[in-house]
Amino acid sequence: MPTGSAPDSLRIGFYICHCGHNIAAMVDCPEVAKYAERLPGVALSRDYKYMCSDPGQELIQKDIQEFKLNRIVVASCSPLLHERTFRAATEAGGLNPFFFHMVNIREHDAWVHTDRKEATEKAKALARAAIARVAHHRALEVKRVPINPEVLVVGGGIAGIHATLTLAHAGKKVFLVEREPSIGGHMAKFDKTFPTLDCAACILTPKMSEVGTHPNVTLWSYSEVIKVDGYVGNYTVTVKRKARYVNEDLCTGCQECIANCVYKEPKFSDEFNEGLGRRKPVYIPFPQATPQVTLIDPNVCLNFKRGALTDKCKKTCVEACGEKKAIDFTQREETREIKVGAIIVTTGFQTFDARRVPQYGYGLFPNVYTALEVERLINASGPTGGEVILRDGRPPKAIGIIHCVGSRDVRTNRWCSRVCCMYSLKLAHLLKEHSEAEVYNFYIDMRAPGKSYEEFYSKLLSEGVQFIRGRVGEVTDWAMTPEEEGRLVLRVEDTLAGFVRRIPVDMVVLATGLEPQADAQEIRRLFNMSCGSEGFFLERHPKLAPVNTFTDGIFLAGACQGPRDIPDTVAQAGAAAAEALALIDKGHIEQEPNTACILDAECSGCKSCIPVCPYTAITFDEARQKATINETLCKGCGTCVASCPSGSIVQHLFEDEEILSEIDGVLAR
Amino acid sequence: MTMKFSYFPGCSLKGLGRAYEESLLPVLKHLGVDLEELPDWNCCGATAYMAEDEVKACVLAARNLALCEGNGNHPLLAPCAACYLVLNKTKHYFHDYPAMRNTIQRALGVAGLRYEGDTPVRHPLDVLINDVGLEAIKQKVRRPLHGLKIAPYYGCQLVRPYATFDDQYNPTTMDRLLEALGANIVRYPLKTKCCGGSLTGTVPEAGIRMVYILLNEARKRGAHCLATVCPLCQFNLDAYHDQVAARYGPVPIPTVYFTQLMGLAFGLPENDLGLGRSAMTFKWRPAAAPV
Amino acid sequence: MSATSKPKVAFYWCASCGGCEETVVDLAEDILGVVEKVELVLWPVALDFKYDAIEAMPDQSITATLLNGAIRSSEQEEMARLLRRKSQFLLAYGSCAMSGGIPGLANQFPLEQILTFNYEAAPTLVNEARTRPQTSFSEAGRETTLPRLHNLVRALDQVVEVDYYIPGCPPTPNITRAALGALLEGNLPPKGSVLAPDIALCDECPRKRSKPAALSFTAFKRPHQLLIDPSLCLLAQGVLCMGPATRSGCGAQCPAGNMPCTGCFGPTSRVRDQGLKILSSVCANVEAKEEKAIANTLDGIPDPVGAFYRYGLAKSLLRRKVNLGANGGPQPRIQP
Amino acid sequence: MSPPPQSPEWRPRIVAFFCTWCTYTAADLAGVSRLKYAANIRVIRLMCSGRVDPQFIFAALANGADGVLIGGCHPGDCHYVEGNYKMLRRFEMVKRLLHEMGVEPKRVRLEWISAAEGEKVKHVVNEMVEQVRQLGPLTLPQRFEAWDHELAGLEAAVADEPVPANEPCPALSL
Repeated sequence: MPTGSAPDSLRIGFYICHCGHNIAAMVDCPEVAKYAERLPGVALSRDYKYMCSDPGQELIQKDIQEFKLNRIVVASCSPLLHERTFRAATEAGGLNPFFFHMVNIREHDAWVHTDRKEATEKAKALARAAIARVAHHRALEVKRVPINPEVLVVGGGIAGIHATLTLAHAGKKVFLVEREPSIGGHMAKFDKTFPTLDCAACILTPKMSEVGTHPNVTLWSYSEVIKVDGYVGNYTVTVKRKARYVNEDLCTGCQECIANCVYKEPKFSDEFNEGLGRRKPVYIPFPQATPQVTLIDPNVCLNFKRGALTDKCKKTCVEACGEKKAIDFTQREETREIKVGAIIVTTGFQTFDARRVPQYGYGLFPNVYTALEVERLINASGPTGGEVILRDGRPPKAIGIIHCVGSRDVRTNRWCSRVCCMYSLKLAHLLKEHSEAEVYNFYIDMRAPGKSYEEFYSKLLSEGVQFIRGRVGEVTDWAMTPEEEGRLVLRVEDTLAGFVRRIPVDMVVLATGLEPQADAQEIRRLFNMSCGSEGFFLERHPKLAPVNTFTDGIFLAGACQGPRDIPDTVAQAGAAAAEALALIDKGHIEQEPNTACILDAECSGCKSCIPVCPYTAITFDEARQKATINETLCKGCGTCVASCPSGSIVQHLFEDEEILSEIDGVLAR
Repeated sequence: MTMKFSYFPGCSLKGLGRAYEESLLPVLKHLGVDLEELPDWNCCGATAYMAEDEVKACVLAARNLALCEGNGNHPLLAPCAACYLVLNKTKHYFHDYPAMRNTIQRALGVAGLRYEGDTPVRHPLDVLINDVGLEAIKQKVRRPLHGLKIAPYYGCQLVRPYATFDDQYNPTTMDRLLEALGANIVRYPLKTKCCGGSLTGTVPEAGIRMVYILLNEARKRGAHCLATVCPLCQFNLDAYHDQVAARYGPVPIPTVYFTQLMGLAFGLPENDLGLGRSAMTFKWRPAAAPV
Repeated sequence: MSATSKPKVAFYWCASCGGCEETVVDLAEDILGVVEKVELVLWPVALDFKYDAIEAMPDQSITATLLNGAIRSSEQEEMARLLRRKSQFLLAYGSCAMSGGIPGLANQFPLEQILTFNYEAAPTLVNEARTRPQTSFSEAGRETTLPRLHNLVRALDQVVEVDYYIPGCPPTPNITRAALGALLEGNLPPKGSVLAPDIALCDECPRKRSKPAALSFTAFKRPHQLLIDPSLCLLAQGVLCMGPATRSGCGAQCPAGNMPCTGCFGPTSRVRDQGLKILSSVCANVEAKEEKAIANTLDGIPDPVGAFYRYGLAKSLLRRKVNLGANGGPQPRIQP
Repeated sequence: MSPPPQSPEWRPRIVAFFCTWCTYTAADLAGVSRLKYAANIRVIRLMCSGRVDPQFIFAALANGADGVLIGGCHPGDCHYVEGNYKMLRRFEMVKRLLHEMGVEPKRVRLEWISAAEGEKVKHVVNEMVEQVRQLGPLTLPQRFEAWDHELAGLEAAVADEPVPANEPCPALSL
């Protein structure tokens, strides 16, 4: 049964907020206040500049005392923003916090309408509805549920690594799940990082090793989350651990198996080197890989011809492994279930597929590269040992870097990928350092808004890198002069010089943008998150809750939420870890008391509600022949309430009478 | 499936581009595509009209669209790339700009016509790839074009600004179609470059240079001919060989309509394909005997 | 105890089938006890009383009037108003008085259509002159009038204030007995109450335990379309049973008799619109997820108004087919 | 006197039930993005579209709404797993019932609008307002009143000359 009941004499306090000009510019606040004053039950009606300010909140508290108010209605912004604020003010005034209701006249009114008269009428209608509704409100109690203190981090790029370590250092048990065989993500592939030019491996490797060895961290690489059940504080997560055919506990990382593989030479396309290098069927993705455990690719390993185990191979790797017995061809994919209180999603990004811009000839001309390929090309441990040479072995005499490939373009992705200007500058610098070539940057706008970024740009200007402002029209092998023969020609309108230029080069680098992972939608569903229109995960609030999602206990960090560079990613990962800490260190969560409850005497036991509950929170008590709701399992959707044929279930905060009076309220003239 | 279209020839296919119509009609008929020439059609509104007064040009185009809707409302087939563009543009303007819509309706109203804005405007290349399908086309090939190297040339208007059925920068529908006929396609980076258009008449130095660049690049890449979808392109690339030769030296490479190549591959009577109309005659013939 | 000191009780019928009158007889010998305790001042179906006599009675002099039937004509309306004035308690007796009942289903049609059918178009009819009842007739200086039909069928409380409701089509003897008992003993709940348990029918249904906990619907069938299992919950057999949305108190006679509940006891006090509540419950539990498949399943309920509003159309949220005009004809443009 | 139906001054009134997770948030986003849409809509926030009791829809219409819009998460995206499907199934029958009851089913609309689709809120609201404007006013409260005009005459007649309650009424309890 709902606790408490409406007092006999209603004394409603109504407040309308100007929100500076945000509301007042489109809604006549004093007029709404005057109108509300005459509505039944209203004892006091005020308009005020900023209700969410301290004086605004104090005003509510003072009025409750002075005017013996017993219900509060505030018309201001979205309840998703400030409902808690005003509930707290109501409580501070000595009332139950749920004797409060909020009216959204900013996001749903002032900001979206253009006619002041209409917007004011709408504000009146919404106020009338809230005043009618709040009369039915009851005193409710916030429920406390204990929290599981362990945390899951999904994705082992720099964001996931940093969040994991922050939590582990704070003494929390962390599960880190990574889909690839090693953690490290994109950052592990970079040669240097802008603008400081420190070596990516040098700063990342220690962090990776620490993840691998930290007693508080359980690292599951080559694994994927496949199911998430439960709710904030109490998630049950199912993880699929793919078969790597090497026992992680037994492998010491000696790599003897690789040396002794029946394939003497690496033959197969190497994922880590963007296909520019070669690896064997048994391999370790890169020298600093964490965990330091090899794996076997069953698609190419002789022992797995056509996907099934055969006796075709001499199994020299098993021989080389010897007593360690780490190689296990019978290993199967397995699923594990873990229980955590919070989840941090750091699933990262993918680079734009340059084939989608056919005029730049990626995939058609061998000497058109993506930026990530060039990262590997100039890396000392990359496929060419850091030598900048074309696919045919020639050193390039001129290199063109095209910015904004798959960014800021209505035909592909509209957004700015934020990192391309800076990494293009970095690559320009490194390419000059690693070769004799002339380097051109073709940019639309140079965006360098980070710490020391503009300075880096100035430095590059003085290094003799050529900058041409203009979006390249095409990369073509159509030669018009003997000098152009056999080379790639970039046709571009030089918008500073004001004419179209043809610039022949030997190597083209496409600064491909960042976009959501291909399976971002599936991940989104898995964790019950939302995506923005561009497909990146949506934060709860862009400014006030940038690492929270709309699902409590699920946090975001890194480029899965939008393009960002390493410093921002690390900062955000720290923030997400701190949010998770704040959540779990409290020990319990306070649940919005919007759960459903069955009116026991009135329930006929018709069982209609049982199948509509998605959380099996409703069970049937055979002895008493009544349905009962397990309040801790109920999430408060109210579907059973709408479905109860005899009206014998009520949802706190959303009772039928509350909603019906709101309907009456918005429509009354 | 019956495929029925209202056929909008436009001025070109009845004049300079007659060979296009002469090859298009038998080829489509052979593939079971039913055409009915739009009765009482008028100028599409292209070229000078569009540059002088967009509104009047659109009204001209809209009359054709309205006639099409009134005549069974079959999709309108516009083989000339210029017609195709102007008719599509009018349709876009009609939907996007209320003022234009009102003007068009008012003007049509005077003539007792009305345009609803829903007739699809299609190009034969689109119909062949997406409605007829490459498989059906392959089955009709009797004299495969083995050994013929073609530079596919789309021109500017077919895919720009409206990339209706192919990529704006790298269209491939004609490439795939010609490959289905057994021909070899040379990679031709100039496939959407300007043919010189009206410049050949107004600023010959510029126009002829463009024609030369297109012909020369095709020849350099080993093509035996250029294949085109547009009567103006065909005319420019075919008619100025003398002037090209005078300025840059001879580039003897013929330009044919893709429909002529289809007719040859299908084994349709050669005399019906308008092959004799061009200045630079296309002499290559498939090895297989005529049917 | 003199006759005059006994409480005066009236029975009256309006637009009803007469079934409610029968229930008085169904009380069997108990009726004698009732008759002994009260003075019957009006019961047209059994005894002869005159309108004038009632009109002459002082206001509120009848202790209780049990009125059955919906209000469809001017005469019924007049009697309802008169009896309201003369009675201390006015009780809506049976589904028709409570919520319009079966006659309320006429609210789907314009009055003219109903008259045309009944007097001209019904296939069983011989009426070549297309004669219709005249509401007034004058001959030799005398005028005879007949009641005028209203455009809407109304529940009693849509015409006059009602003190209590006794549900059922018809009310069962035990319900009637309990109501009369409460009335005579003065042991009455708050005004406006329905004198039946405020819990749905499943509570007393003999099939209740046979209903599976997780039931979803793949098809709906009407009773004639299957052989009904006499022990299994009807909903579990795909038969639309209104039991979960209907007040109990009847002893679940229909389910016990192998037929689904059709909802005559009306909704519980917590529900405004019985039909919409069963709709909400049953449809939410349809198994299909695709619009087309959902539509196919719902095709098994071909007459939603008849199914959901069998007895309650007049008191439903929309009351009647809303695009019929106030005068029963097609809806004229209403100026807001 | 209100302006006549379908005159430009007539403003349809639309009651909307938005789920808090997707559509309500999308409407907030539309606000933050300063998108402009018709002011005819009054949003009532619920936790889930599955909470929409068909009684709410009918009550809104009976109280004077010209249309009802329900917004939920896209199929598969419901914060409560499948609440939106529950609503979808009810909605199909609600439309049928409305049709039978003489209300154009186009007056009610169910839309899936995710938290990111502020633009869709604008588009759907504007489109729905236009659609309802085409249908004209529903005005059920006025219709109810008009129907009950036929009771006015008798009410007055019967209320004439009340007979005074001069005789005491016997006690109810015997």
